[in-house]
Amino acid sequence: MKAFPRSHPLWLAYILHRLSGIALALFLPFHFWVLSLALTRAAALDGLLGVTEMPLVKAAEFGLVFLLAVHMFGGLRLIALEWLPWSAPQKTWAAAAAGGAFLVSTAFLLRAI
Amino acid sequence: MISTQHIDRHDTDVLILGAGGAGLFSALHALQGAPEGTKVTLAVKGLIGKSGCTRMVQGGYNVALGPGDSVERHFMDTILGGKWLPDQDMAWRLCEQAVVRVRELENEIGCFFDRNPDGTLHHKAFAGQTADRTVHKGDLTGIEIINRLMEQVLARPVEKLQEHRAIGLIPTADGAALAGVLMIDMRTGRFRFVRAKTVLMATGGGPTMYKYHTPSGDKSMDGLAMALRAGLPLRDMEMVQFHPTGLLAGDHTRMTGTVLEEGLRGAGGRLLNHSGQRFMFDYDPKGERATRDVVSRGIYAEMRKNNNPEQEGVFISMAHLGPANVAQKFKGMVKRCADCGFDLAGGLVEVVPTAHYFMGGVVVDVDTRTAMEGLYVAGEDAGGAHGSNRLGGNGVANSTVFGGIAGDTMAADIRGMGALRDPDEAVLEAELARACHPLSRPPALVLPLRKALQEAMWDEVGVMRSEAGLKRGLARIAGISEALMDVGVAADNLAFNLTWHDWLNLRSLCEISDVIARAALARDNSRGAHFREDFPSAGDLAESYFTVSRRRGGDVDVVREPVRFTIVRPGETILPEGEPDTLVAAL
Amino acid sequence: MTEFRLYMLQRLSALVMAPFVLLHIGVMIYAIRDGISAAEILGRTQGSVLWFTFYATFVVAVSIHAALGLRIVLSEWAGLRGPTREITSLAIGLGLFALGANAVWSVTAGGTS
Amino acid sequence: MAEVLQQDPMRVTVLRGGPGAPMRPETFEVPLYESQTVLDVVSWIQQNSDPTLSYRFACRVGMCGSCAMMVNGVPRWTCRTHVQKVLVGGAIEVGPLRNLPVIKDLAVDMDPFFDKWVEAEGRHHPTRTRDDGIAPIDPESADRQQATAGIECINCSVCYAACDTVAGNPDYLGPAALQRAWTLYNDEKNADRGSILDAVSGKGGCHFCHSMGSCTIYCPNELNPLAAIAGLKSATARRFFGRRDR
Ligand SMILES: Cc1cc2nc3c(=O)[nH]c(=O)nc-3n(C[C@H](O)[C@H](O)[C@H](O)COP(=O)(O)OP(=O)(O)OC[C@H]3O[C@@H](n4cnc5c(N)ncnc54)[C@H](O)[C@@H]3O)c2cc1C
Ligand code: SF4
Ligand code: F3S
Ligand code: FES
Repeated sequence: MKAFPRSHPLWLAYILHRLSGIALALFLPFHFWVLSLALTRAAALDGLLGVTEMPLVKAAEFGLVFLLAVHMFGGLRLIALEWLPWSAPQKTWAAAAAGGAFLVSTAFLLRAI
Repeated sequence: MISTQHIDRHDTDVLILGAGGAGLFSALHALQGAPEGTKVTLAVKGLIGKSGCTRMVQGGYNVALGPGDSVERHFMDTILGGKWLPDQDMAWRLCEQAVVRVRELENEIGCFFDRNPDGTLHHKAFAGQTADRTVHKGDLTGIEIINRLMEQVLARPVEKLQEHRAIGLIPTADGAALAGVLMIDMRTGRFRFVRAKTVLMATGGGPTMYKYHTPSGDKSMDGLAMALRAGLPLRDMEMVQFHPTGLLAGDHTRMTGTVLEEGLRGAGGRLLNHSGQRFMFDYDPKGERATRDVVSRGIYAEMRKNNNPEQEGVFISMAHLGPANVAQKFKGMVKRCADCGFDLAGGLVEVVPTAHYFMGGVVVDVDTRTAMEGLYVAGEDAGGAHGSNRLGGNGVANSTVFGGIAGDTMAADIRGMGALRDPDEAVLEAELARACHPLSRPPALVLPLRKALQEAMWDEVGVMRSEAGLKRGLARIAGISEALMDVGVAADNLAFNLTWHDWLNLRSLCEISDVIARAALARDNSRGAHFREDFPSAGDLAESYFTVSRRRGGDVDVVREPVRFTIVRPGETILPEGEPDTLVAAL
Repeated sequence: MTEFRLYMLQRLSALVMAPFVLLHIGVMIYAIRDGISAAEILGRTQGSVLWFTFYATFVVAVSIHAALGLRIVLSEWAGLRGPTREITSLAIGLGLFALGANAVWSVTAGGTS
Repeated sequence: MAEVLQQDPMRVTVLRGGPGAPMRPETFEVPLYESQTVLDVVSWIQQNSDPTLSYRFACRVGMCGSCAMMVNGVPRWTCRTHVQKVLVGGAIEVGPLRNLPVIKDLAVDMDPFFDKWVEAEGRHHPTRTRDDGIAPIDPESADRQQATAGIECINCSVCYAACDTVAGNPDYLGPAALQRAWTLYNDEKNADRGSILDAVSGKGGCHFCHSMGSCTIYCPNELNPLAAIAGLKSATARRFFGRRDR
């Protein structure tokens, strides 16, 4: 049987928001752990931070900021949609959120390189 | 073999059959009026709120609340529209109570009917009315009424027996009163007998035995067939209203027969025959804006002239009014046609008269009581309020007004009733056997016989009738009924078995078709929806009679009974002196 | 707590985080320009009450927000219901808070001022 | 009479079964006609090919909302879906409506949908009686416009079938019931609007909606439950911040 087709902008915005939220929640403990190394084992932290120079890790970092940005803009869009008087051009909101996220993350990437 | 041992037995106090306007209103009123603790059960062939025709009401609801209008005027229009055949006390009750019912719908049930810019109710005029009288919610009035009623009923302690089809009224052994109703739980295919102190039958008639018909698929005259078998008198059974413009899209689609709304003609829509000519002015000076029966006969006559099986119907054309304008004004209708592949706004849509409403029904008093104690009938199942013709807008008024009255009456009567009554087990067994009949026959298709009945009724007992045709019709119906008894249905899985129900539908339709043809034979004049080519005149109005059909033994006999002019006599009016004939500006 | 209050808490904690996230990304972009080192991070943050409050508020908000977010995801996608769901999401919240608090403490405690 | 359109019949795969009989696809060949709806196709199978096929319909014209099914995976009113619109390579797939228990084959039990309608306080709470006149109401007022926006819902459950939140959360009231609550909240004839907000703030309330918008995309009536639900969320939030109920 054919699957239920969901590929419309609002649904994609929803799934993007959810996946980015989950990914952030998974990443956050790791992030906290890294920072907690700061006081006790500064060298270890330096080692880890050094790794950030590697392209793969760079890409991962980029991904994380992208996720954070996507999730935040998506979230703000949702809250606006829910609490501010409803306006019809929903899809514009979704697009703007993704666009903004992309902007921030590219900025990050460009500066980092 | 299924025997009465296999019947689930169930008890209630008030049992309601059908969940249209009549059924739902009676449930609410019964709960309001009955003693504390009274159990109310709603048994319906489809889903509550989703089945029946009340939901399909487009035009609206007649109520004398408009500017200058009065109950007297509504009453006079109803009597004149019914060509002096209505039961005048019922018609009066209808018009008078419609006022209360609409206020109840708005204020207690929560309907919102369209408003004028100043906030007051908007009224429009349906054909045949002398005042702006029809309240409506756009052209989806029935949806608003039934949705709101359904919510109220669902939120109350009503026992729901959905997809339960009533198949037999079971009297007590002495035949004096109704004991209960036999039904099929369609979801499981099991039988259930429900005893009740009072039973309202509100299964909504439904002339679906015609080739073209508008009512919902769940309506198949089950109620009237049950009443007939129970020996109750049925009146005005020859009166079948045709709507002039049903969609014609081929006999392979269920869209065929569905209504293209009246407003299209009102707004200036034209009817064109096979050669592209307007023809309605040949039949009536009002042209396309003449009343339903006149337009239906005009179209029928053109179809007969053309007599081309490749192109049966006539066409409705709206394009001259500007396709964009039409698309905007009749948004719902244009979209519906477009979804089905027709361009209503800019092109031609083929139409044909379509059986719409059944004026005939069980003889009842003004409080919905019948000749059988414990049985009440309201809505399209009850006869009398409309006589030979129902005005647009009086149908839903009738079902909601008398549904409410039935609820009140049952609630009052139940106080005087003792224990539940025991059924006549022999009748129970007979009804069971009737329903099980096809299960022991070799399976065959039901559809061809349904089509054959629909053809026969359309050809011989339809828009125009004659003695010879009606007799041919009776013979054809008898042949089909007989053939049906040899059609079997495989019994291996009776759960949600639509084919078994198709068989039962056809059985009910055959039984009532026969009565329609007999009653039509018995009326040797032409009134309202009933037109006899061999007796085209209306006959002496003062000598008006209505037909009463009843099964005695194996046969149906039809008698004529004089109309009692309890309120107004032909040639008279109850409008105050000096009142204008009509308040509606001529178009 | 009613579902509605949890919803409000989730949205409000998100709103609290929004400016933090922007600032955080900004700082990261600034910091990462010439590569990151532990000393650099610590130099900026250690002993600063401001940074402590900044990150502590973030940790509180994100623990609440992510725990409540995952609570819904767990019920919709993993079928968790009743006490199982409540305990799991509470654990997630507390765990995030613990790790986060540890990280904040590591990064901001000690040093001068 | 309408002609059979082409020599080759269409292939129609129907998902069949129910409680006690696992759902399985079964393929039928059905002649293709002009002006033919998916409901006609399903009816053709039952009337001509397999008399035991179960499905539900009533009005045939998009008014009763009882014929909805999954057509090629999409929830639709079958009586208003022209076959030509959904035929892919001469084939279509039909299944029972999603998110509701199957009774048999294509017929689902709609009770959960309506139970939630009731749970959302989806009914009028009177401020007047039948003895009073009709309330004068400005049809253009802002509140009335909001109420009018969702009033033509025919409770067909298409949106309910389209919503993944319903799929994941059995308590979720769903788009149609919530939209009804929003309509009533804006209806100035309706008493005690606060109770509506209470009813939609519970364990399956409007706050579980993720604004995924499939309800609005698939509603055949072009209604916008997404907007209605957002309205409820904002009304509850406003109440939280101490603004009065209207
Ligand atoms: C397309 C259309 C448009 C119309 N427009 C208008 C209009 O604009 N104005 C107007 O006044 N009237 C109109 N009418 C007529 C009006 O709809 C009917 O007169 C009225 O609704 C009948 O109400 P009812 O309650 O008697 O029956 P229905 O509403 O038809 O309800 C019948 C109920 O009985 C149930 N039932 C049937 N058989 C059984 C059984 N064996 N056991 C248990 N339950 C059973 C059905 O499932 C259904 O629930 C229209 C009719 C149609 C078809
Ligand atoms: S909102 Fe639309 S899809 Fe949902 S039940 Fe109502 S009419 Fe159907
Ligand atoms: S699809 Fe479902 S999640 Fe909300 S916006 Fe519609 S109800
Ligand atoms: S049959 Fe009524 S909506 Fe399709």
